[in-house]
Amino acid sequence: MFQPHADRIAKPLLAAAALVCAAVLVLIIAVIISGAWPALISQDLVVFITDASWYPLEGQFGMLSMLLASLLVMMIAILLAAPMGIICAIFIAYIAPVRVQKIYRFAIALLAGMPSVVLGLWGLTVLVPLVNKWSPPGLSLLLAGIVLAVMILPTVALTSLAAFKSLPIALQQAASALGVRQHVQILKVFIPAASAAILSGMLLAMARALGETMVVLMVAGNVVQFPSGLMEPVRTLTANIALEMAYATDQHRAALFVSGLLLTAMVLVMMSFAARIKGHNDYG
Amino acid sequence: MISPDKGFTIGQLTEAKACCEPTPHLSVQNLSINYHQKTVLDNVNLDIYKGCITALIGPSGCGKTSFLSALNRMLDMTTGATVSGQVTFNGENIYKSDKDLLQLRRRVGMIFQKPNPFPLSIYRNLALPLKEIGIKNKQLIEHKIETVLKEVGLWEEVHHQLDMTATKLSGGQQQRLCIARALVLQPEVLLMDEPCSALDPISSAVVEDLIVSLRGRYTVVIVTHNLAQAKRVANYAAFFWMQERVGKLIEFGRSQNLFEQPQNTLTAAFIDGRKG
Amino acid sequence: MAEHLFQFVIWCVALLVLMVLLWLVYGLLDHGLAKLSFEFLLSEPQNAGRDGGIISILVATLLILAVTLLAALPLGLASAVWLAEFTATHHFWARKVRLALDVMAGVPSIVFGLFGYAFFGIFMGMGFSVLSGGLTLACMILPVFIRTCEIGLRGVNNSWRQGAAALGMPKIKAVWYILLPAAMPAISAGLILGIGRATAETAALMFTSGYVDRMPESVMDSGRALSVHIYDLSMNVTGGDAAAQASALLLLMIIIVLNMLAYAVTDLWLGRRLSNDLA
Amino acid sequence: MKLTLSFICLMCLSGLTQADNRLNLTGSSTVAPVVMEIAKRFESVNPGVRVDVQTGGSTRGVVDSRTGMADIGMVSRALKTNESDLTAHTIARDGVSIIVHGSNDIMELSEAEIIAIYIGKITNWSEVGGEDRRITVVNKADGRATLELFLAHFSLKNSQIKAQAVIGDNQQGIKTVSGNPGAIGYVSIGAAEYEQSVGTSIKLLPMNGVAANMQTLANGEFPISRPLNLVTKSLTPLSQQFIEFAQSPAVADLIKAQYFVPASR
Repeated sequence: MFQPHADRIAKPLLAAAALVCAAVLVLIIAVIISGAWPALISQDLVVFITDASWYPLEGQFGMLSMLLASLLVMMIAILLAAPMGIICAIFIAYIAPVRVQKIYRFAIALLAGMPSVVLGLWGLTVLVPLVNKWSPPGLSLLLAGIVLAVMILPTVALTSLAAFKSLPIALQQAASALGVRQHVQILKVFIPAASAAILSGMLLAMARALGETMVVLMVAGNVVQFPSGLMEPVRTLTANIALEMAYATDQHRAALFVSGLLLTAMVLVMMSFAARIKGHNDYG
Repeated sequence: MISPDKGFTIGQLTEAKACCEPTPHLSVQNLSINYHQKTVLDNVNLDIYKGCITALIGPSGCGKTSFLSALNRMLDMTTGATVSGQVTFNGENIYKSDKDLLQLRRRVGMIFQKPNPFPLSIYRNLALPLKEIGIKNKQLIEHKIETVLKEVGLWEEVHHQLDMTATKLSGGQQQRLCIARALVLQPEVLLMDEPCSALDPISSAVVEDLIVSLRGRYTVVIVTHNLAQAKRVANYAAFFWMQERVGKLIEFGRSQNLFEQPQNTLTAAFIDGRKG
Repeated sequence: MAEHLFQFVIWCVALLVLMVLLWLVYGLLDHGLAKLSFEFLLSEPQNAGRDGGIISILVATLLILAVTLLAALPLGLASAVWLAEFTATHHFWARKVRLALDVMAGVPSIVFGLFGYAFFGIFMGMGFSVLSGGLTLACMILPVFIRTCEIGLRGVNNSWRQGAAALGMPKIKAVWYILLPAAMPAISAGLILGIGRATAETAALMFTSGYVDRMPESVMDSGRALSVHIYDLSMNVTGGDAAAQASALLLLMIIIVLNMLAYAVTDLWLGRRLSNDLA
Repeated sequence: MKLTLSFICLMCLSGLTQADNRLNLTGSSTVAPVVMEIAKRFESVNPGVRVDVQTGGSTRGVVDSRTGMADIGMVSRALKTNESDLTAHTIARDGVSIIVHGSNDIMELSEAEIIAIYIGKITNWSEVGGEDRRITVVNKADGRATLELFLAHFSLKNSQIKAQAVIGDNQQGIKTVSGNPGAIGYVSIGAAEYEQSVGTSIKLLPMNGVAANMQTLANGEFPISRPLNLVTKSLTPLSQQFIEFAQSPAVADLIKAQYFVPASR
């Protein structure tokens, strides 16, 4: 088909940029696999699932509990962050007075830039002692989820805000013209209209929560176990890597790379799954 | 105002002397349009005459707008739409594979139902297309902008605030700006998709007068639901209708004839308001 | 009634989030403000960072960020434009790219660190350097930046696309002059998230830009980022807490300045062409 | 984009001009801060020399010194049997002490009690004479040198330990214990002693009657300690010079300032 000259030059360049970005993932996976290789060839792969627990130096490589912990922490975080993040976006987009809007958006940006070390330290030195008073040890699944929620909230809020802002002005005019009250407009018109973009933002936030290391490392307690309650300490796959990578050798190190691989695979499955739920298949 | 019955001289299109001596400018042969296998418009044959205003009328969903956007291949932007047949413009089929779409669309401009000025200043709205065709001279640009703004009757209203954002204009002003934006490229044909339907009656009348004033200087194809308007402005009219869920061209002719002595019973029924 | 309840809930949540932020900031002010001074800002770190200041670390951080933005901004915008404007949603490669990006968003930062170390550091021969750290961070912030920009572009009023096409403008020109400016809120959101993530990142930088707290002389020198400094001081250096909190406070200030800068620059670049009621 | 590329190329080229009198050290995050300070002093007495210190863990130190990525590796433990291709040069010692929360009225725990607590036989402080409070056992992550030291001293296996919290770095351990009145953990003596002196709510317990402090560690009385090593595969004159400098009394003050005990020569 015909394409204008400028586009004929631009299109392959743009496509190349996109493919370069995607190629980074391939490289990352290659790096992880090459790190995991010693474990992948010497171990029966099922041991990573079937072993009861994780004592790599004693030949036990069970990761199932950590996998579950990663998922649970992420679920708690997104369950808290999604509604609050969307509400923050609604606040900025429709509710707050103009001056407050700017300041509030700024506050969210500030939260987005809060180093995870600082968040983790806040959790460890402020929140954990608080929780510890009524449910020792305080380091727990729930707390990790809560601190993570604070961390990913800006992602949800800013992507949702962007989605609201890019809705056609006509939509707002139309809704107002119908004399619909504001909260009905927002709940029944704007949120549905922006839902695809909000969902994408939530997926990004979930991915971020799953990949976060420092916060969980400090507040989740890092005990390898199947949690029996929200107040139990757990270890996630990311914390596992961060805790042990520095000192691990040989098979231990390779097993840690396997947990990285598992994590990446999990995100992949999650994203494909989410695409199905979203209905219009974004990446098939 | 010039009455459609009187002959009149042509401005830019010097070859055609008057509207009453029709020369085909766009020639449509066996044009069919499908969306995802489903035919929406079937086998249309029609000539659009140079310097004249041709109105496309008919009920909603009978393929008028699709037909209109097939004439400058804007339909290409709609996913799933396929076109068969030919549209000849200046002796060349616009559907041949190596057709330069940019050139085509610069020659065949389009005005949309909802005014769509870019969210830029009035000046930049008009300067941007000019810069695209390689006009860099600031004075020339300013001259051309002044000319088209006068042509659409906006100059008096906006000349002191050209750097104002165009989206702050009223609906009618926005639509006239869009027409000016199309005219600034000096096209031969203007396609208009219900240009007045999103406007209030007063703005609508102003835009209608503007359209009438274009007659003779540009070839205009206008989709309208307003039969009175079609009658007022058009030299020629084409009536589309749905038959077995497929859009068809039922009747085409001088608008006076079509409105006063329709040949087809469907046309007659539609014009009388008995159908549609 | 429902209207009031709705407003009430929203104000409450908004205040709650603000309070959490203030709580965090208060903690930093409480512990770090005493240490923060011009002298702290302008002198080199001593005694593993407990004493002295952080000037060299500040410079390294800004250099890393500059590399990150220089790489991520053009690459990210180009990819977003390709995804949003030049491919159909169901385009095979576009789908793969999108999937890859979303998966990349979930890759733990420590894995990015290992990747950067192996690829930029060893394979590309950049060693421990500001460059290698900046590029690693660029890879890391690309997913969220691209996807946010793509969402923004897709949200842009389709009638402008049509208007531009009807004037015979090439797509890329329409993107440049009209669609990108119109997508500005999303792009700035992506930028803010990206800057936030980049300045806050620790694990990925430990392995790439490194630990050396000397003043970097070029982007090929190793340089310690502020976040790495904070991590080291608070987790590894006994008695480093005060300096860590002061550094964290400073990091927040840098983020404030960077955000204002981002607003200002985008305003200069795009905002002039953009109507006020859109921004 | 072109701009970025050319910028990158330019920077790559400028990086190729590296001097010969440059030392690269990588490895243990425990050793890195102290070596960094030593390196700065080394640079100041040997103008023109540059010493770059990178962290990333003891394993990195071993791997990088093997592959030549680093001239010298930093390892916060004794070398293992399968690492005999490397030579260790001890520059300092670090002790590991049991710590509890500052409000805990326990003054001493026997080795048997410590073992019972760590394997989950004792779960309440009242069982060892303290107040009625659940014990929070803080353990270190697998592979960490302090964990290995601890396990070896008490002849335990990591899988026997029933922990309520697992931590990585020293400071995380101290912060975890100081925030939890029922906690017990083990951390580097120097760090713990310092934190106690600035009012952090922790308490160091004596081991076998030997008080846990820098003095008992320095004179060799304290039972649990580990060496902080610089490891090399082969010695260049410059790295030899650096190692000798790091072991000399000229840097003893730097080592003490990081709360470690200089290696006696």
